[in-house]
Order: sequence, then structure tokens, then C-alpha cells
Amino acid sequence: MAVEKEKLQWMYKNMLTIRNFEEKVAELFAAGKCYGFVHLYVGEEAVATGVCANLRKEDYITSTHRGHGHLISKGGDLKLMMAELFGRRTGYCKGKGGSMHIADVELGILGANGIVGGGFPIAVGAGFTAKYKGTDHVVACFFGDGASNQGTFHEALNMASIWKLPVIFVNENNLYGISLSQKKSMNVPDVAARAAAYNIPGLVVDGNDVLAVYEAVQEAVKRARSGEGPTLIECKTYRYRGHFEGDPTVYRSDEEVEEWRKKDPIPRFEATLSQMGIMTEEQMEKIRLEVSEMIEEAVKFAEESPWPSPEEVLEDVYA
Amino acid sequence: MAVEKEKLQWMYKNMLTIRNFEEKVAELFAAGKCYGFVHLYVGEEAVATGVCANLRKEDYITSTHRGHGHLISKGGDLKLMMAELFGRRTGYCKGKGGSMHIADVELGILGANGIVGGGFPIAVGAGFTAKYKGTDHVVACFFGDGASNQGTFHEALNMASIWKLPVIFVNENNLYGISLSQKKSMNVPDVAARAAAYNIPGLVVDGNDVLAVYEAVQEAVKRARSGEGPTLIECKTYRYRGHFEGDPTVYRSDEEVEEWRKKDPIPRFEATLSQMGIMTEEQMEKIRLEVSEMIEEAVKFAEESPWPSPEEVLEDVYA
Amino acid sequence: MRKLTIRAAINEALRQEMRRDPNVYVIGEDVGIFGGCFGVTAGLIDEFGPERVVDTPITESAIVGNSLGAAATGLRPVAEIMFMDFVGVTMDQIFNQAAKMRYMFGGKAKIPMVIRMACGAGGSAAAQHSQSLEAWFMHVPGLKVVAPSTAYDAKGLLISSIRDDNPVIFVEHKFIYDIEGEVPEEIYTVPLGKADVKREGDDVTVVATMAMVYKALEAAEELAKEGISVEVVDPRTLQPLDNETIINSVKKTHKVVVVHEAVKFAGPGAEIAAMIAEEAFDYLDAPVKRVGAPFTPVPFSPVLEQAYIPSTEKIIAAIKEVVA
Amino acid sequence: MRKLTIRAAINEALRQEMRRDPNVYVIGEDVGIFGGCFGVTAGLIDEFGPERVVDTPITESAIVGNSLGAAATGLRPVAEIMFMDFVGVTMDQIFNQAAKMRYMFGGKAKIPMVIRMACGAGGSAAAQHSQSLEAWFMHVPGLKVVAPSTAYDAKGLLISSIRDDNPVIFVEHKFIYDIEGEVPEEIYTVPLGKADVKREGDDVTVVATMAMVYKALEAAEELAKEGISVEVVDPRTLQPLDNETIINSVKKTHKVVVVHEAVKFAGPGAEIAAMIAEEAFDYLDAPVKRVGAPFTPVPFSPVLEQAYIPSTEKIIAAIKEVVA
Ligand SMILES: Cc1ncc(C[n+]2csc(CCOP(=O)(O)OP(=O)(O)O)c2C)c(N)n1
Ligand SMILES: Cc1ncc(C[n+]2csc(CCOP(=O)(O)OP(=O)(O)O)c2C)c(N)n1
Ligand SMILES: [Mg+2]
Ligand SMILES: [Mg+2]
Repeated sequence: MAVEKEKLQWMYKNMLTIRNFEEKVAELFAAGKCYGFVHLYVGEEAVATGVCANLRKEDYITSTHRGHGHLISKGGDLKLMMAELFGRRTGYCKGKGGSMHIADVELGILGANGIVGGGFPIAVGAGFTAKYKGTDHVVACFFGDGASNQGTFHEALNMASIWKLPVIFVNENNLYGISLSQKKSMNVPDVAARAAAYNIPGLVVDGNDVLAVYEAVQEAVKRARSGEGPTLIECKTYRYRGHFEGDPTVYRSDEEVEEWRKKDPIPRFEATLSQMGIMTEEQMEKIRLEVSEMIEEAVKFAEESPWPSPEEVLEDVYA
Repeated sequence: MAVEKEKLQWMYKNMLTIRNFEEKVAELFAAGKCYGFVHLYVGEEAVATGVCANLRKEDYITSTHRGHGHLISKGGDLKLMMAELFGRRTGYCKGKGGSMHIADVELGILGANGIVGGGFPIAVGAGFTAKYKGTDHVVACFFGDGASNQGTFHEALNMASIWKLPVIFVNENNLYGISLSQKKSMNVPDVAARAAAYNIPGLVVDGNDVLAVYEAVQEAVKRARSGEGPTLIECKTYRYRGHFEGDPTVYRSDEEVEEWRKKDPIPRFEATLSQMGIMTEEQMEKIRLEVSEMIEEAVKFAEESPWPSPEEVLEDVYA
Repeated sequence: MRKLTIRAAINEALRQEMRRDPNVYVIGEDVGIFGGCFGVTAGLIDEFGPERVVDTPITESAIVGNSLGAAATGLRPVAEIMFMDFVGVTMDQIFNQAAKMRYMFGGKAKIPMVIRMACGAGGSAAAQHSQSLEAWFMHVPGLKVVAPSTAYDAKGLLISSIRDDNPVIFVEHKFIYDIEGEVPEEIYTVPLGKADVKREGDDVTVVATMAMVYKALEAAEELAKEGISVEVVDPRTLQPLDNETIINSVKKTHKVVVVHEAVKFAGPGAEIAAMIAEEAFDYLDAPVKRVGAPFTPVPFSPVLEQAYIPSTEKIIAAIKEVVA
Repeated sequence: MRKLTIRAAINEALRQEMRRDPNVYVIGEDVGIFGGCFGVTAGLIDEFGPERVVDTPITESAIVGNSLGAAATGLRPVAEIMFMDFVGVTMDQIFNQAAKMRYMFGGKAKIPMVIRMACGAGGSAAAQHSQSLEAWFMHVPGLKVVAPSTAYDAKGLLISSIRDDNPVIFVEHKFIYDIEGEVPEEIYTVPLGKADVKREGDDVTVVATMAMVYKALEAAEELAKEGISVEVVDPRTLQPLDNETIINSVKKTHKVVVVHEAVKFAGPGAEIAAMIAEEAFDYLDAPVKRVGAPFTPVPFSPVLEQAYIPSTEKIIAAIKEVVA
């Protein structure tokens, strides 16, 4: 597979951006600057990156409670994201949504979601619009291993399949739904095995290998754009941090975390990039600096942004 | 497979009982003696019969809106059933439930259900009790092709599978969910194909062949009783009447109905029984008469039964 | 003027809006060749084809969620949930997703979708096919709740609902589908949030919804003979609720009875009565009476069901209590 | 006496009932080693093992339906739905199945099950993790609805709920879990359907639930300084609702303010206010005031959330309006 250099560089930068954003949010949350429930994407960067590298601005995504990585990858503005986490008026949702509800409909981001499994039917609906209007837009629907047991998974995949809707169901299998191991939440080793129930392709890919994800999704997007219907792609990955900030992670071992640290998608991609001769260590360092500056700017923007005024609570309920 | 003679005779009588009961109900409904929504089981008798021939009194079933056949097969009292359809105080539910809610918890009948897919999790709960208490009771969960698209299907099969609960999921695939052909409601030819998503056995049997159903369920019950978990059995069958009484059935052709009439489970079983030398035509005729007397008695019981008094509306909400 | 049943009036509203706007379409179980479980969508598939009259599997969460996703990306779905009783399987998509999306996104989404559903008892359809659950939706910020009683209102309110940029729960009482009324052939709207005085009167206000409007009118007719003048107010939309029209009526009559078919306890009338007790207390000369179903599931047997559904007699008795 | 937090009191009730009756067990997401999302079931798995402290997949319909099937066949499940906001995905199993089974079966089933769920705003958990939806359940015949405000009540009411042969919705306000109160070590019950006067007073009755009980008591304390004597009534169970205790208080004070955190419109207070306006009208000297959340989803930003949650100041203002 030949991927253009610019795309590879974008992938690298995007993964770094997610990683830095999330680590900064962890720090800010601990310092009491961000609020509510925050579920971080650290360790899973290759998935959203590999998926969204295949998408156009007009395409859609539905995201989850663990949504920052998806949003960044689909082009979400870091400043508006950070300001939202800070609860400021300048945030994506004017401070009304927070981490679990960030959206940018203009960019096709149909929202993070606080309800596990809540995004499946919405994704199918965006796919319905594409078919109804005869566009070639596609939808990427992100969801976890835990979410794949929810009833909406079944209903949505069935509907997308019978109507051949252009939806790519992207499973992020990070082995746990909060404390419950995937081994205990389902009796099949692979979420992808469930594709057969809908007669759609189901693939397993290494979710910590951004190029593997990219390639699998490329094929699925092609299928979707040409009216051949949905695909289910399971990306095996891992979250390094707790389920939410504050989770003591009593349900897993340090060894397991260590094992997965060795498969960290970022150093891995760095090795690939230098092997391929795409980027030198200096070029990477430059990007690292750029990214951390962008994050600092986002934090600065958020910190200097005004709070909403209390009366605003009443606005935006109805159009 | 050697099935005892008594069991074969019971099967025959049971199928006839269902057929006669349903045809009588159709008549009574047209005459305005039964009320509400009535979904008849005519044509599908082999399924409930073949399933329940494997069950003990202590075993459980969950039923559907099309429940009369299940109830009769699990030992339901025809008089109490008919009185319920007539809305009388002597009915199974004292006139509170009607066709869609008949139950007999003592007989393990956990109710017909007016919600498509409503019975799945309840069946799993009865299986949970068996496991929790360490009994070898099993549960048969009846459901239609249409119901297998509902989210509860997925949740329940997954839960039964991971906990190895003794539940036999009996799909009655009669090709339609009201007007929607199964071909349009799912993208797999067989509902049984969905078993793979839960790593449980999934079988297709001829649902108009009572012995085929019996045999398949026998195996599944054995598995369930010995703690090996659930099985999904799809029985291909057909309903001769409309979805509910009053349905003009514009969505299917007369030819299709005719085709299926040729596979009618009752004459087929009669042929088998006489081939096997189990019953002569005279013996069958005797049973036919017995059955029609039972039905007449049930109707008489219902007709002569008192109405509930209006105040009773307030009773039985809380224990 | 030409008369139509409520069923036909709704059908016409759908047809005319679908003709006007190619983004309007109908989706639900058996809405196509079957014409809908209550015949409301009959014939639409012949004119608009299966692309715009979309038969779905029996998966209400997917129906509503699909509609939401479509609405958020530029279409105007009119989804049908056959019986209101079935909303339980799709409640999350309605109240957590559709209702809140705009607010959660900081006002940056428009959700022009209608969810039609049939409520009401009367045909021995029993506990899971007879309920009136509009009170639940009234309690959900972000939704509008419409509940017409006449063919004229049904058509005009449905057209308004389709054109509204918010999710609208459109409740149709299944046992008044056959009632006829005058309905203009042309397209017209009835605004959401405006109550209608269905009969003027001086002695007592009856606020009644859907099928109960007819029973309230019957009661009024009956009581007129005894010299009691009853005003019947039909809110027509329950969210937004037209407090003003209701209060104005109470200011005139000083007495009020609130009537609905839903269970009385914590029902739609609780809000209406509480609102009156809060905002029009000084005009009240008698307790605010409510008439609704008893605190039981809907029973099957016709005898029990008749005892269950609020009757004209019960409305008359309640009115007599307050005017006594 | 020994003090416990509400969290610990609930944990103790579960533990003691599980010791007493082997058919009682706990089921839900992350209730095992994780100890529940709010720590309420912490440690139970160590004593009772995974067979009686059952971790489930993220499938709330299956959790509730499984509990219902188990209850109907002889067990006494206590299911946990982490956040009350998640009930949307399992509403059908609660209101159409569990609540109605007994009635639909003509009284021939017993459904001894408890569904615990955490409600309430206060931690910037936003629109899908902060709601108070108890009004929905009040409207469902067949359910009981319990909503404690103190550790003592929580323990005693949960034990009553577990022993009750009907489905009970047990609502726990997540932002009072840490509040301590005196709790006897032994097993005791607080009866369902009995309100509790949390503070006696003469001038005005405040009916308040869950977290709002504390704000009402704060308001009462504040107003005592100005010579206004406030009685605070905590219904404790919303279904059955103890009309008698509420009415008796109103008969004494002639004025009433109803306070809850849920959205005011069509909220739990609508029923309470309407009931008072209907049954105690002649004792009322002022409009029945309600204080509840505004008609919006729960916002995220702390600034907005604080404006959203009914405050002590708002309660004080409402009381002053009615005593004026
Ligand atoms: C309907 C619903 N049930 C439960 C929860 C609580 N919850 C939030 S995230 C989560 C785990 C989700 O697991 P998974 O889908 O694997 O995603 P991950 O968190 O691992 O990314 C749970 C149980 C919820 N938000 N919504
Ligand atoms: C949740 C829900 N949705 C829709 C319905 C209306 N309904 C009743 S029976 C039925 C068709 C069921 O089809 P299937 O499961 O194949 O069973 P069959 O009627 O063919 O035996 C439908 C849509 C319902 N009762 N419940
Ligand atoms: Mg996971
Ligand atoms: Mg079928």
C-alpha cells in the first residue's frame, strides 16, 4: 500500500496531538480545571487516526464517551474542545455539553455520547441521509467492546445491512467495559465475529498499528461509497489510563498494562516512519514541539475564556 | 430416534387441540365473542408441540403475542384460556390480560407478551434462577423472525451464553413480521446464523415436522440441563391466517399460502403416524372427536362464566 | 366544507408535506403496503415509493435513532411508533438523544423530526397496547408534545410539527381516528402552543385532551340542560402548554376540572392542575378537580376497560362537585 | 448512635438482607470488584462471591428483564442501573413487563425486585448523567418509588423494598451519598408509604425530596431567624405517596411550597401540588408554589449547573412569596 507522505505525516501529527491533548487534560483534571467525567483515549490513538485519515470533511462520525481522539481526528478545533472541557462559553457547546457531548455538526461530528450504544442508530441515520440524497458520504461509527453487547448494536447493524447504508462500524476493543473484561462480557473472542449475523464483512485489525487500521478502513470506505453497504472493523487496542480519570483500575494487572505499553502505537509508528524514510528524528521532534505548542495555546485559550453567564442555562433548548 | 408411543399420541392430540382451538377462536372473534387483538397459531402447531414435548412441568416457557399454541403445549387449561379470551372472571387472568397476556406461573408459563422481543430477557431470568438454585430446570423462549431483530434478542442471547444459562431460544420463522418479509427485515437467510455471534449452537429445522423439532430440542434440552448453556433453534414454518384476525394479508400471494398448505404439519404427522403403525385412521378420528369436545366444553365454560365486576379493575395491581 | 376523519386528515397532511418538501418522508413498521397498523399511511407508498415510505424491521430504537441521525444531517423524517406503549424500547433515543442533542451541542444542531404514536384504550387491547403516556414526554425539555382531538387540528398541527425544527411527539388517540370533521383541502397550519376553546361557558372550565374532549362536550351538553354552563378548553399541545388560555378561562369561571384518559396520578393533568393552583389561585372558588384513569394498568375485559376509561358520567360528577 | 453515610447505610442494608435471605442478590454493571460506580456495593463480592454479586455486560434491558424473570421464579434480585439517566434503554422491561406482570396475570405472580438507580446533578456530569426522572415512575401503576434523603431512611427503606413483593424503583441521589446520619446496626425497616416530618413548623409547609430536603432545612433555619416557622415534610416514598401527612401539615400551616430537583414542568411536584389543590383546597391561604429545575436539559459547566439546580435562595424566595 502506498500512502502519500503528507498523509503519513498527518497521521503522525494527529496521534501526537491526541496523546498530548489527553495527557494535558489528565493533568488539568487533577488540578481541578476540567470538570465532570473525563474518559481519555491515551493508547488508542491509532484507531481514530487510521479511520479518519480515510474521511472527507463531508463524511460523518458518531463518537462515544471516550471521544476526544475521534473529534481531533475528524478535524475538531483544539481550542474549542479545551474551552468546552473548561466549561467556558467559547467551547464547542458553549459549556453546555462537556467532554461527553462535544460535537461539530459542520465537520460531520455528530457528537460524543454519554449513553453506551447511543450512537449506533444515529450513525445509521446519517448513512440513511447519504443514501436518500444520493451523495457518496460515509459514516464512521466508533464504539467499544462493551457497547457491542447493547441492543442498539444489533438493531443498527441489521438496519445498515438490509439497506446497504454507507456506515463503517469501528469497534475499539480495549478489552474492558469499565471493570468487566471482554472475556466475561461476551463468549466470542472477536467482536468482528458478529458481522456474520448481518452478512457484512467483519475484520480484526491491530488497533495499535495505524497503517493496518488505515488500510482496512480504506477498503470499507470504498465499499460504502460505492453502495455496497456497511463493514464492521474491530481494532484491538488498550487504554493506558483508567476508565475515567479517578479510576483506581483494580480490575487489571500492572503486567497487562506493561505488556500493552510495549505495543504503544506512537513509538511503533515512529519506527515505521523512520524505516520508511518518511521522517527523521529531527522532523519528528519538530512536530512534537508544534503539537505541544498547539495544546498550550488551546489551554491558554480555554483559561482566558469567559464563563457562560447563568441566564444562558435557559438558551438553546429549542430551535 | 425412538419416541414412545404415548408421546407421539400426545403430540398428535396437542397439535389437533391447537388447531381446533385457534379455528374456534377465529370463529368466535368474527362473531364478536372474543375481544382485542388475537394472533392465531394455525399452521405453526408442530413447533410448540415439538418443543414442549421435551419439557417437564417445572420447566419454563416465555411466549409471544401469538401464544395460544405455546400455552396449550405447556399444559395450559383450555377452559381458563377460552374464558380469558371472553374477558370473564374465570379466565386465567380474571379477564385482566386477554390473549396477549395469558400466563400460568404454576405451570411455568411466564406469559404471552404484547411487546415484540419482550420475553427474551425474562426467559434468561428464569434460566438464571435455575442456575442460581442449582436445579436442572430449563426455559424455552419462543420468538418470531421479526423479533430476532429487536435489541433484546442480542442482549439476552449474549447474557445466556456468557453465563451458560439453560435457555432454548426457539425461533418461529413464519417468514413475516406483520407485513414485512423476513427477506427484507434481515440480510441472512437463517435466523439461526445469528447463534455464531454468541458462540452457541444454531440449528435450522423444518418447523412443520413435529419430530424434527422434537429431536432438535431434545438435544438442546440435554445440553441445557447439564449446564452447557443455551441453543438457538430456528423452525421454518408459516401462519395460514392473517397476522391478527382482521388482517387482509395484502403483502403475500395466494400461491405462497397454497404452497405452505401442502406442508401442513397435521396431515403430515398423520401420514407419519399411520406409516409408523402408531395410530389408525379410526384412532385418529377418535382423538379428533375428543379434541373437538374439549374445545366445545371450553367455549361452553367461557360462555357461561360470569363477567368480572367493574370494581375488580382496581384489584391485583400490587401484591 | 368537506369532512374528513382524523385518520384521513393526518394522511392528507403527510401527503401534502411530502409533495411540498422532498426531504420529508415517512418511516416505521408496516407503513408501506400495509398502510400502517391503523391505516394512517395508506396509499402513500403508491405515490412516493418505498424510498420515502420506509418499512422497517421491528426495531424501534433504530427507527427513532435513524430518524434522529437523518434529521441532524438534513432530512425531515416522520417516524411512526405504532402503539405509544412501545416507546419503552426506544425511550433513550427519544429523551436522551433527540430531545437533548441541540442543547448538549450548544444550540448547534437542528432536529426537525416528528414521532407519531397512537395512544388510548377502548378496544380491549389490554395493558401493553392501550396506554396514554404523554405525561412522560411533557417532562422532557427539548421535546414538543402535540395531542389533537379533531380532524382540523390534526392536519394543521401535524403540518406545523413537520415544519418545526425540533423533535415533536405527535400523539394520536386511536379511538377517535374515525371521527369526522371539516378540513380544508389546502395546506394550513395550526400553531403549536395554542389551546382552543371547544365550547364557551361561564360556570366551570373543563380542560380536556384528545378523546376526552368529546366526553367533556357531551357532559357540557348534558349539564346545559340543568343550567350549568361549561367551557371546554382543549390544550391541543401539551408542550408548550398554553397556560394563558387556560388561566383566562379560569378567571372567568373560577372553577376547573382537568380531564384526561391517562392515569390520573402524576399524569398530564397534574401539571395543568398544579399550574392553575400556582398561577390562578386567587381566581379559584373551588378545589381543582382531576378526572383520569385509576392507578392500574389497562385491563382487557370490556367490562373492566369501560370501568377504567374516564366516562362522561364521571366528568359530570366532578363538574357537579366543583359547582356545588 | 453510630453514624454512617448514606452510601454505607445502603451497603449495610444489602449486606444484612443478603445474609438473612439467600435468595437476595445484587446484579448490575461493575457491582463486583469495582464495587459499583458510586461504591455502594463495595466489598459485597468478598463476602458473597460472584454468584450473588453479579457483574453484567452493558445491557440494561437484559439486567432488568433478567431480574424480572428471576423474581417471577422465586429470587429477590436487587438490580443496579448505574445512572438513572440510563433507564431509557430498559424502560420497556420496567414499565410494560415488571410493573404490569402481576396485573396482566390476574394477580397470579409476585415480582419481588428492587431496581436501584442514582439520580441528581451537581458534578458537571451533564445532560445524560444528572437527571431526576422519578416522575415517570410515579405515573406507572404497579411500581413503587422510593427516594430517601437520610442514611437512616435509606437503610430502612431499602430493607422494606427488598422484602416487598412488588417491583420497587429505589432512587439514590448521588450527591448526598456522603452525608452522614445515625443508623442502628441492627436490621430495621422504614415502611413504604410513610412521609416523615423532618422539621416541625407552623407558618408554611415545605414538601421536599432527596437532596432538596437539606436545602429546605437550610431555608427553614435561615427563615427562623426572621420569625418564619417552616415545617419540612419529606415524602420518602413517592408511590405510594403519603397524602395524609402532607395534608395534615397543610391544614396546620395553610401554605405550601413543593421542592424537588427534577424539572418542574410535569415533575413529581406537579402531582403533589395538584393533590393538595384538590384535597386540601379549603385549607389553603396562598397559591401552591413549586420549586424545581428549569425546563432545560442539565448543563455541564459548573456555572450553568449551579444556576440549574434549585438553590436554598430560591426556596427561601418561594416561601416568602407564599407567607407574604
Ligand atoms: C447505557 C449506559 N450504560 C452504562 C453506562 C456507563 N458506562 C460508561 S462507559 C462504560 C463502559 C463502556 O465500555 P466500552 O464500550 O468497551 O468502551 P470503553 O470505555 O472501553 O472505551 C459504561 C458501562 C453508560 N454510560 N450508558
Ligand atoms: C415493540 C413492539 N413493536 C411492534 C409491535 C407490533 N407487532 C406485534 S406482532 C408484530 C410482528 C411480529 O413478528 P414476528 O416476531 O415475526 O412474529 P409473528 O407475528 O410472525 O409470529 C409486530 C410488529 C409490538 N407488539 N411490539
Ligand atoms: Mg472497552
Ligand atoms: Mg414472523
